[in-house]
Amino acid sequence: MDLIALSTFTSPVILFFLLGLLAATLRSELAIPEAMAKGMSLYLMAAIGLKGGVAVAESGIDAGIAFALLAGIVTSLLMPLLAYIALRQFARLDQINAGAVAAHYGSVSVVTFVTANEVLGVMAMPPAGYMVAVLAVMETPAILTGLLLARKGQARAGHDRGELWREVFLNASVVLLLGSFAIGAIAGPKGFAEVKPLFDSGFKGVLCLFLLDMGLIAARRLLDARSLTWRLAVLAIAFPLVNGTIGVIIGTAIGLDPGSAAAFGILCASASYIAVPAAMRLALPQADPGIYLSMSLSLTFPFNILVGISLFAALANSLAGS
Amino acid sequence: MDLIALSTFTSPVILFFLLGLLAATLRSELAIPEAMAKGMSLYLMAAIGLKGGVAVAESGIDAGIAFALLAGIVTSLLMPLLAYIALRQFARLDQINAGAVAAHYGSVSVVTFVTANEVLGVMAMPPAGYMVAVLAVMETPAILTGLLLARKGQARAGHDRGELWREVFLNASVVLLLGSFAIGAIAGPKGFAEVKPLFDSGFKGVLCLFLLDMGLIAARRLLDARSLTWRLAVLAIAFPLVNGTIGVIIGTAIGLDPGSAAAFGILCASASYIAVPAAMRLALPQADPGIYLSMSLSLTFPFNILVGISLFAALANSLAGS
Amino acid sequence: MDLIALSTFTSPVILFFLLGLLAATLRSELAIPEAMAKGMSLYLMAAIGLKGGVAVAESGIDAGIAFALLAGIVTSLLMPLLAYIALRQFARLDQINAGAVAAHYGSVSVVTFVTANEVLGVMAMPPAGYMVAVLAVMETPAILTGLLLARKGQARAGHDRGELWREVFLNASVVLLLGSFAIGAIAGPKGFAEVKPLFDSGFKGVLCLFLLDMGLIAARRLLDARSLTWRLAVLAIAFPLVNGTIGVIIGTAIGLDPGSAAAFGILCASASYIAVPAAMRLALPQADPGIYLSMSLSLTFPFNILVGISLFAALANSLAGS
Amino acid sequence: MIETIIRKRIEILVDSPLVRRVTAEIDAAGISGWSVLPVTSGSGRDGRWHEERVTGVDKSLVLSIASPEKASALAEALAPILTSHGLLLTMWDVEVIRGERF
Amino acid sequence: MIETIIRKRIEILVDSPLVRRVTAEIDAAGISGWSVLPVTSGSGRDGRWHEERVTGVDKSLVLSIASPEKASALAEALAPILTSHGLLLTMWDVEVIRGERF
Amino acid sequence: MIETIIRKRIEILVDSPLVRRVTAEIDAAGISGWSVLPVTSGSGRDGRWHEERVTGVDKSLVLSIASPEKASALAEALAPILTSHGLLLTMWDVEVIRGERF
Ligand SMILES: Nc1ncnc2c1ncn2[C@@H]1O[C@H](COP(=O)(O)O)[C@@H](O)[C@H]1O
Ligand SMILES: Nc1ncnc2c1ncn2[C@@H]1O[C@H](COP(=O)(O)O)[C@@H](O)[C@H]1O
Ligand SMILES: Nc1ncnc2c1ncn2[C@@H]1O[C@H](COP(=O)(O)O)[C@@H](O)[C@H]1O
Ligand code: NA
Ligand code: NA
Ligand code: NA
Repeated sequence: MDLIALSTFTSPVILFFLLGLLAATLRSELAIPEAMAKGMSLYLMAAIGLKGGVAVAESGIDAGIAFALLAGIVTSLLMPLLAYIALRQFARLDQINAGAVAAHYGSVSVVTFVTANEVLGVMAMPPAGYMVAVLAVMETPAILTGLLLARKGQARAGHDRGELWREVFLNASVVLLLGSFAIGAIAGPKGFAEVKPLFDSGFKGVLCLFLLDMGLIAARRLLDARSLTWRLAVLAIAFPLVNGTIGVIIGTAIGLDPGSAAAFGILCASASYIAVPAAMRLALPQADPGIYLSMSLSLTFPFNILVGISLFAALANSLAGS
Repeated sequence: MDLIALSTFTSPVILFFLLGLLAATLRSELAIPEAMAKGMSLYLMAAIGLKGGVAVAESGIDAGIAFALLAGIVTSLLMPLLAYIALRQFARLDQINAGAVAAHYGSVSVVTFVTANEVLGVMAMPPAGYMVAVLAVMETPAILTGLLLARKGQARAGHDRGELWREVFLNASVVLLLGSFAIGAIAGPKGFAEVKPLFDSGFKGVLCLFLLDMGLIAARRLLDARSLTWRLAVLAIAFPLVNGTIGVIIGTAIGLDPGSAAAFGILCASASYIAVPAAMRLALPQADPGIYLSMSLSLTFPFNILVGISLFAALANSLAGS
Repeated sequence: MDLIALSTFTSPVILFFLLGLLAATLRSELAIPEAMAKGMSLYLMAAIGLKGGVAVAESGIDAGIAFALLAGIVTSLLMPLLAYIALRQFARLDQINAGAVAAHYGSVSVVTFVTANEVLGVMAMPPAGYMVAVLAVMETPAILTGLLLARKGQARAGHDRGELWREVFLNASVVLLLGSFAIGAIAGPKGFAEVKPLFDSGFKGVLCLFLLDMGLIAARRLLDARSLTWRLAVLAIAFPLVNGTIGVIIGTAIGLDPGSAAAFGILCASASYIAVPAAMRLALPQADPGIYLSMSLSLTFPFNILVGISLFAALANSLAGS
Repeated sequence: MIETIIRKRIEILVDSPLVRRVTAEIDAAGISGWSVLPVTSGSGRDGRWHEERVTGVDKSLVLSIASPEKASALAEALAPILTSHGLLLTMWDVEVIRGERF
Repeated sequence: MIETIIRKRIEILVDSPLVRRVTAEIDAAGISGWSVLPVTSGSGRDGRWHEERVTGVDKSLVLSIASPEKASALAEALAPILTSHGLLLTMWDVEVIRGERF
Repeated sequence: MIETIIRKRIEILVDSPLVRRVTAEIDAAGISGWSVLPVTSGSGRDGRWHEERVTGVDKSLVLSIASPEKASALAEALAPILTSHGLLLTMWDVEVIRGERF
């Protein structure tokens, strides 16, 4: 564990994230052009999708995949309930904001998964390729639960349905992740070889620059955060700990290998800050982005990158060991 | 042929293009930031230019080059005539729009050529390096023919001449293609070695992402296309078939190797959707982009990528065989 | 020297710069999207910083570093004085503009250093890794001197102090250079290995495209330059010659190896066109960007890239030889 | 002297994910067209944001030229989501040259 | 109370390849300057477009502050290409502070 | 008929490095918010520039909606740096819907 944590903190990937946090805290003007940041996130999703697909093409499909996908959808649907109760009771958040935040914690963070993938690889416990598909299917179900919670007992403003469903089920990241996953599975190792230099060799370097940007954005949000109470801050750390632990246990229970179980834990522990916020602006515009983004992006995301990943990896190992 | 087609459809490059078409058809929000798309197209042109130049530096210059360049310029000048007649007679298009569309089909599509280059390489029939120069010289002559056809018998609004000539002869892609072709020829294999990791190894991966974007744009245009009639749609498929066949025959006739003859066919079959539209906005603003872009970008481009390339490769082979 | 110069002019890096100059002079529309240019400059700074840090992690720290850093700060502080006098006496520039221009020549150009690094590497005299840190510390001191010169004897408008200091000491390039330098030093060769494909292999290729853009911007500025007199043009060439020679001598005097001494000369010869202009807009808005940018970007920068680097390399060698 | 027509210029500052909603209303109002401009950063009751398209909370500026009647029809149509979705709608009179078509 | 001057604010929505044409006319009209803003998407008679700079059919917004006289001189100068090139020119009165130079 | 309020629309064209200065003044004037739009190129007394964010001399457009009182308060506050820093400040009356909060 110590060794792991250590190696984590000397990895350029993590160090660039810390640099971003530091630079923003010092109020430096350093900024990554938005088009570049967006481009890098598309690249990361395409690359992780391809790799996952290729891995599946190599390993072939087994029952494990079905279990993992099912577990992913169910947890994504149910986890918001847990979060919702805590947000209402402990943080005394109103129904709408509680529902919005809950949706974020039921969903997942692509970059957290990508980073975990790298770290777990270094720790010789790489997750199974199909975990990328699990990542994709976990992104949206939580949005439905969150909306139901936020609107229960209210007449829902139905007129923007179409927009919302498109945003939810065809949102860019889901389409790109599943699409490149399929491409990887079809092209297989031979087909992947031709594009490997870009999508494999360049991967970690791009991740460095992307995490630099994430560090900058996360810290800036926190500095400008107005609506963040200490109770919310506490939950932003408690959620990943609890959800992550539950995730690792479920993962191990359904028979995933330690690496995949750890990855599943990370997925449960992570909170969305791309797909869900966009959906919330459409469906719950009254909810305050100052709350859900500060929590998911400025607190939970750094916590998972810096602590969560190593933590759940260790947990998965010990569970597997026992 | 079957084998080829098959291998084509399992290549990530083509699969990403299909993904783009599909995502846009499903009305997904997936989009590549414009600056990134523009950057990738500059990269692709610089890379293809460099590689062509290096190849020429290795192979040395022979008469073939002169023939190919000449053939390119002449076909680019004359092909619009054929297209113009068909557009007027069969599609009953007015003079101005017919001239504008004709210009597009006389000119070429860089990305179609780049993709063909990759596919032909996989098929062990790589085109000669100097075909990049042919690509560059074929881009603009057609614009002149198209303008003459569109304006014949009319007083031409001469006051934006300067602008137009700059746009036509110094347009970004011509300058970048010829420039990096020259750089490749001067630097040679040794000089190229230092930049190979970016311009060679990364190439196919970037092409994947670029074709993803092209697929998105092509399909979206088609969905929003208002002025596209079935007669125009028919021509958008007929033109590449006819022009491409003519091109392969000419290429073989002037003694190009099968790979280069196939590439020449692709160039004739392809239609511009970058240089020419921009020139038309300047010189023929009354022409409707809804017509020429839907045809060249949304129909001809996908047809060439998915069918044309394999087709003309096979044709060039059989002609060479006979 | 001839050989060097020759190899310089057949290197793609330089050839792309020349292509940019040429294209802009011909008034071609060729342009690199701004977000891409910005992204490439961030990439180049991160990469050069990392490499420097890794080199230091390998070589270890010695007294040489301390000397070099000190020399860098002092020269950056003092060189503006020399420039200021010449600008006032010879070019008859008013106090404010003279101070502004002087600040640019005391500071440094990152891209010039990066290019020099590559060229010196090819010449088997790579600068020491810590020269990146020297680069970083030389960027800002000159701004202070320049401001003092421009404002001496005047009540300074103090109200934008905070902004200015942040701009000066936490400006993006300083933070990114020092940050990635530290990351490289911490991660060391082992950590760097994982990101090497992006930050090392891709480096020269990106530098090509970036210099293409620099060539375009430099030439366009020159063509639109209104306030540039022949006396200023003379100084824009004289400054790098004089400052560079002084730099090489100092570098050799404090015992730097030839490569590092040459690099130090380049740093002294180069003029800022990113950090300093931004700072001037804040602190000396009355100064005319048409003057300081035309000089540093359109004349001094090309001179250093095309002539300066080889020149100071040769000088450093001969001094070391003697 | 070239003749001009008075038209309404409507500018709507809106969350980017909502742009489709707004432009759909513009089309529905029978207005001849619209244009979207990017917004890089801003600050309001919800605090500050900067180049955060990555988090889907950035804004866009939708601009449209229309006749006074169509303009107020559009305003009516957008009224229900104006405050709920934090739209910022401003409009004013402008002279349009050759503006018959608007 | 700080004094202001009334000037015309002209905004011209134009195909990006045509920006040079328009700014040349602005310079010719003796107007002190201009600024160009990006436009990311739009819709009109020719249908919809989105981030298609790649196909050279995107638009830019040219904005210029000028005296009423120079403004209408510019309008006159642009008249011939207004409809032919599908320019969209709007102008209105604005208060400019320290605007003597415009 | 939906009711509208008259507000001032202030647009300030400013060097990007100075945006923070300007928005700080806007906040200080107690105005509810602001938005920043990118500017890609321009031309003025200092000559022409194009996509040169890399040299830190590019411009941004700061836009803010405020009550007439706050608007002129802002103008007063910016007066000292207006000419010195080459700011270009224009403002005009606009109708704002549901604009009580501005
Ligand atoms: N009424 C309008 N308001 C704002 N922008 C418009 C309007 N009509 C057209 N446009 C813009 O002008 C472009 C060309 O319009 P059109 O010439 O009608 O095809 C459209 O794509 C829009 O970006
Ligand atoms: N009359 C004007 N209308 C619009 N923008 C202007 C005008 N004058 C200057 N600008 C903008 O302000 C910048 C600086 O102008 P100047 O301070 O005159 O050098 C120019 O590059 C333009 O982007
Ligand atoms: N008074 C204003 N003027 C200009 N833009 C504003 C104003 N108030 C809010 N905005 C913009 O609208 C966004 C959301 O504002 P709000 O709904 O108050 O959180 C802000 O981030 C700004 O980009
Ligand atoms: Na989760
Ligand atoms: Na063709
Ligand atoms: Na210097």
